Amino acid sequence: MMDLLWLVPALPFLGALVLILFGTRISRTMVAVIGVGSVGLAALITILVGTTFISSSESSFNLLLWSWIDVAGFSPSFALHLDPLSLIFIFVITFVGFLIHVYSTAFMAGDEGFSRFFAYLNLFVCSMLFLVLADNLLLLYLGWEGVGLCSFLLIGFWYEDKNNGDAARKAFIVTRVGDTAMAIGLFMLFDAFGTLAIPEILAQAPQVWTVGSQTAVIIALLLLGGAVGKSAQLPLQTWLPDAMAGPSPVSALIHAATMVTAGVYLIARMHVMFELAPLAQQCVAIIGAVTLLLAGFSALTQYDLKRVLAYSTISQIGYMFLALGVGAWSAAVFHFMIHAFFKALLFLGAGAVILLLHHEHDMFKMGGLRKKLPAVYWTFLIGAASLAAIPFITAGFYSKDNILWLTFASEKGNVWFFLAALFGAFITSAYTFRMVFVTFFGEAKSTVTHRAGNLMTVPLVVLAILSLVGGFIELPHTIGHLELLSDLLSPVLPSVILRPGIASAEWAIQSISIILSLSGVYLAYYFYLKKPALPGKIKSSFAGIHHIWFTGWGFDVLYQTIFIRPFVWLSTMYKGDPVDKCYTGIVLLTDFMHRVFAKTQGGILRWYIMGLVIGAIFILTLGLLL
Amino acid sequence: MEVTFYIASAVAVYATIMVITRHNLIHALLYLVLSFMAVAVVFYILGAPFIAALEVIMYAGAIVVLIIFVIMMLNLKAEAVEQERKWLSRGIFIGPAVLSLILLVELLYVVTASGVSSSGYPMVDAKAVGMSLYGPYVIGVELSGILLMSGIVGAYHLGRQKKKIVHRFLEKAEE
Amino acid sequence: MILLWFIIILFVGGILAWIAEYWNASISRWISMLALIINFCLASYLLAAQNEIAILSESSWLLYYRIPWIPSFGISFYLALDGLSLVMLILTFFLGILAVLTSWKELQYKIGFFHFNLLWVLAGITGVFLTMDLFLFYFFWEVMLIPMYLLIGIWGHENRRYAAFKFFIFTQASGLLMFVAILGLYFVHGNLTGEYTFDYFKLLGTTFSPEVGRWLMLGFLAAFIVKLPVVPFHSWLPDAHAEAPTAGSVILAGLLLKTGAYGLLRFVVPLFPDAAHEIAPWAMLLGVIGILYGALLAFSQTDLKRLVAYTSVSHMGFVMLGVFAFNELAVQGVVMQMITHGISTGALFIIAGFIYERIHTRDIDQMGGFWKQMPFMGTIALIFAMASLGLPGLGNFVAEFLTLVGAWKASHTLTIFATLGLVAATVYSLRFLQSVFNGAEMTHVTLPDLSLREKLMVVPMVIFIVWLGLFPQPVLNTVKRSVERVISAQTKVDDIREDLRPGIAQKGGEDE
Amino acid sequence: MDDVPIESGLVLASILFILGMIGVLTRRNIIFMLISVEIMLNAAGLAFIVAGAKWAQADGQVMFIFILTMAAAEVSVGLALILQIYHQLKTLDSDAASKMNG
Repeated sequence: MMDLLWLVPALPFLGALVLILFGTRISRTMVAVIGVGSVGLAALITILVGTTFISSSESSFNLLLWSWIDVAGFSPSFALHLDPLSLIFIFVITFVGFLIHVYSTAFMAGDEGFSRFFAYLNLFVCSMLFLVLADNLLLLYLGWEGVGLCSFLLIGFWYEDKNNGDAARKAFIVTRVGDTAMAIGLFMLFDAFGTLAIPEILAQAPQVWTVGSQTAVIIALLLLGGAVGKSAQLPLQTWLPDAMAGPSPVSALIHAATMVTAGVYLIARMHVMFELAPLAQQCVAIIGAVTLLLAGFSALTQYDLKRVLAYSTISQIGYMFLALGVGAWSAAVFHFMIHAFFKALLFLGAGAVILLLHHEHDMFKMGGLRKKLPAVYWTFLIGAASLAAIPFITAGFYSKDNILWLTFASEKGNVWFFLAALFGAFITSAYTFRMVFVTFFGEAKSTVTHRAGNLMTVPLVVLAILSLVGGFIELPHTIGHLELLSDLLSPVLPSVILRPGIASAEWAIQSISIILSLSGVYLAYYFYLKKPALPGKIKSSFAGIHHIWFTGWGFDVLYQTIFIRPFVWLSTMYKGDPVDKCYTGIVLLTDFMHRVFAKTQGGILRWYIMGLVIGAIFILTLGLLL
Repeated sequence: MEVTFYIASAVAVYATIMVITRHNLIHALLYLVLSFMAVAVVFYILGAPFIAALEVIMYAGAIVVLIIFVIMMLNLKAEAVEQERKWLSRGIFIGPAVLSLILLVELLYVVTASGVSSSGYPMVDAKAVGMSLYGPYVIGVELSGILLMSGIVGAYHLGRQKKKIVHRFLEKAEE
Repeated sequence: MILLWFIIILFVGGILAWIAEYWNASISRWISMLALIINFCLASYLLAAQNEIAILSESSWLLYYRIPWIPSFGISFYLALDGLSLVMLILTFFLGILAVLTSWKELQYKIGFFHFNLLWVLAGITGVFLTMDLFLFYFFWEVMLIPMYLLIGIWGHENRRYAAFKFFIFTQASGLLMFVAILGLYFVHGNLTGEYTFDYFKLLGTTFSPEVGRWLMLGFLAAFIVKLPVVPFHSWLPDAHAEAPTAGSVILAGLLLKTGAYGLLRFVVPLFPDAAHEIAPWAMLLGVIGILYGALLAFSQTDLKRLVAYTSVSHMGFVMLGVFAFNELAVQGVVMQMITHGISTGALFIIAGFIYERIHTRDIDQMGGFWKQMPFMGTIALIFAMASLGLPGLGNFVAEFLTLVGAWKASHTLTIFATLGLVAATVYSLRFLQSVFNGAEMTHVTLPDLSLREKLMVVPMVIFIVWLGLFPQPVLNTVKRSVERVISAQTKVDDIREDLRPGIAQKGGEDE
Repeated sequence: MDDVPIESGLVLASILFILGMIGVLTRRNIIFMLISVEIMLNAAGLAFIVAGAKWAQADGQVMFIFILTMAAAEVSVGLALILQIYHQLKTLDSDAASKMNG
């Protein structure tokens, strides 16, 4: 049964291949069946393989497909590696991916690039599966770049609009910067270990390096560079808000549920490296903490429904990074999973709203949709509640609470991280419910002609259920104390070490966070339902701060100034190829000399004789002088 | 004898100056004959009577006659003299004069400073010349023969009136 | 004997194609096509049967053919085939077939003479890849040059005369330097051993004083780095590529540049291990400068073919970096780079040719939104743009990654800068892709998508590039022994050095 | 045969040569240039004769004969050229015949 693992990435790949080759010749129904079916089958096989794997006692399972490269000891192969960590990831990828595919058949129904869309989406799923199933870092890198490509293609899916193209290009290039850092990290890892196989590296690393060894820190930081690029963390977060130019299912699948969490996966996967490099791990935590706050503030000021969600995604991944940074590995994975559910749900809901309102993105032009789109409203509300971590009933509460607690309690955590996370939670619930209230409550500002069909509603409902119950697999000590996920992950990821004598404070931390998230909701209620005029006033009196927040803290302008402009300037200046000018100079010199000497061949006989005479004088003078 | 030499020299120099300053070709040629004659005298004084005779026959005779023939063929008229006067402006002398002066001074210096002096030149007669011509210099004689022949052929070839062809060629070249 | 046939078929095919034009132009197309297909099949047969052949001859050389040519000067007609040559031959004939196909409709005049030149260029290239006699090598080096000059000069675009002269002067000047170095080597070896010969294998072990070795190596290097090309000797390339007809560009980028890389591997490093070792840091630096400079300039070009030409400059920087890193990983990477770059850049030039055939301009500013009408071509362009930016799964990634991993061992700083080249490659590749195929439609003419003939050209290239990306091992195995030979020449030097001053050598190995 | 110093003969040759050169340089009329060239050749011959007289050898005179031969050939070809030029260009101006410039 486990040998079927290769089918999991192979099926979507086949789907993509068939769609690319024959997509334009077969009917839309066939396209949908192939596109959705391949991922659905992959999800089914994942469940089969997963149950077999969990019931078996092995801690990991390897499947060698073929040997890729074998040169002078450098021998990465196409090999899949299944362990609990990758199992969770492939489950989320195939399952959420399947739901999003189903949703897409309705969402993209009228689009002329229907088959192209599913081809790209299948290719993405395949790459993402390779990323998480890779046995060695080179194969991981293949998946890593593959998802980058698909992200590029899907952001720029509606290619006729130049803005989409620019957003896609930005996404690709910015993540590529991180990838390059990661590539250098791979060179160093290979140099150090002579292999890129992940299990071997993880096994050997503690023997080769002591904790805090300089090489380890550099490598960890380089890997972090890759993670930061892919997961849209500071300082490479700028591409994600723009990436919302893609269709909504794409945002849901790639830019919320799966690809952007690849960085989390990478760090969790290479956790041994980070444990050996405390400095790098601290960097992970700091980046996470700062990012979650900056992105949260930006989310508070956005008008575009999807941009709010984009900033929210950046912020939530910030939480995951923070968890990784404090050594709460499984908490990060837990939050990844729950986040995949509720954020996909929110994006799909937002997509539904946007589609039904004829591609209207500005949420201040919506309003009052509660009555008109009840199914979307309820599911969206559940997702929002989960994002805002409404206590006890939502999954988001359990996952985020876990991180908050461990940020405070972990050996590597401290109060500052905790405060940042706490304040972030407050902002999160504020901007989440700002979005909900503005979009679904108040007066109706637009007309809705039809409702979402079943193909759209069913995935929403399934995801909504998961957003509610998904959290019950991991309950805190104070409530129930269930650790299914951590137990599952325990062979791969070490459990967090708490500071001594702190366990009793858990309930206090929890209550603070509950209060803060609820007050965030109230804040949104107060500003946007009770006193709708107030936000405008505040906005005008703090226009400067608003502008900074709205533009994502000016990172775009900064990068524009220090990277893009100089590059373009340099490139334009060099367009004519200055080196070539040197050769042209030689040619011009030759030409000039030619002209000068040609003058002497004037055809005037007397000048020739004059030359003769001058020559004679010259020679005689020489003879006389010497 | 010395006096004869200097007189002849003076005549040669004067005649040559007149040659290069005349506007009328025929006048110049007459002076040229004079110059050659004077040089012939010098040759004689220097003990080369055979060469003196050759000088008179070849230079003063054949070559000058040849030039006169050509002048007659060209049928130059009075305006040619006018034009010659125009061409020969004073300014045109300055550059060459300076150059020539420098060269002359250098040559004179070389000649006088070499310290060669002698008196009384023995006669080297035609027989001696003939002996060495057909002795060691026989190759030179042969080559001279070839040169003269090629001169004849060249002159004949160039002198032909093949106006049309050359004209077309020139036209083509001017495109 | 089969080696001789490779060359004879091309030479004779060329002459026949020229003559055939007298009756019918399309016959000459078919003749050249046939000649190349025969060669391709022969080479493929050798590739498939290499193991049996290798066992028979019991060396890393698969086949050789030798007859004396001018014995009094020690010149012989000496051809030999090893894995590296074999792989390059396959690439040569493959791209040759594509070049014939791409000029099927593009060319309107002097078709027979065109095919004559095309086949003779290919014959020259084949000879360069096969010959083991330095005099003969120079002969083929020149055979390559003149037909190429004619290809650019007669069938090129507007500014073809300028480009053709520039190409000719650059390559000829550098080629003459190489010839001087060959003669120098000949006399040094002759003085030393009393045997005056141009035989590569006999010259291999020649020892020089460092001074002489350096100068001779620079002579060889001059020819190869101009051909490669390395910044600052690249300036002929954008002009030649941009002005040449599509077939010419394909051959230039795909094969002619590779002769430079081949020369570095076959001659510079094995013949002058000491001098090469000395110059290695500078050579690698030039490679890195080439990578970044080419990428920078590629970004700003508005002429589609010039853009692709500058990407070649950038990619060939990896070759320079890898060759002088002196380890198996890097050199294997270089060999892969030679093949994959040949295919990917060839494909990009072919696409540029397709576009030119349709809209009669190479100006990127006049393109846009072509995906709508030509999705098939768009997909192909996407694949090759991704190949040129080094996307894993396609051949170029394997090449670049191996090169960089190898180069890392030689120099950390330079490798980091070279890796930055990957970002720059992303920037220009996406610009190319987006400004041509994405955006609003700019032309209002109907653009037919690829015809069957055109598909026949690009589809095999796609298959090759993907195959090389996922299953590069057969190729790597084929060239393994050739690469090891290159490396062993270098490690011998290292060993000697280590014996001489162990302390210093070890220290030198550790830093950077 | 008194003592005419050898220098005097050479000085005369130099002066004649320079005068001929001045003629070539200043005149534009081709015939005058040709005449001037003759003067120069003659001067050179004179120098040979003087030298031959000094050493009482026939070689100087032999050389003069060669020069004479050359002069004759030169004049004949030169005059033929002059005729052609005059027919083509209707002038004897040497500057007018400068079609051959680079």
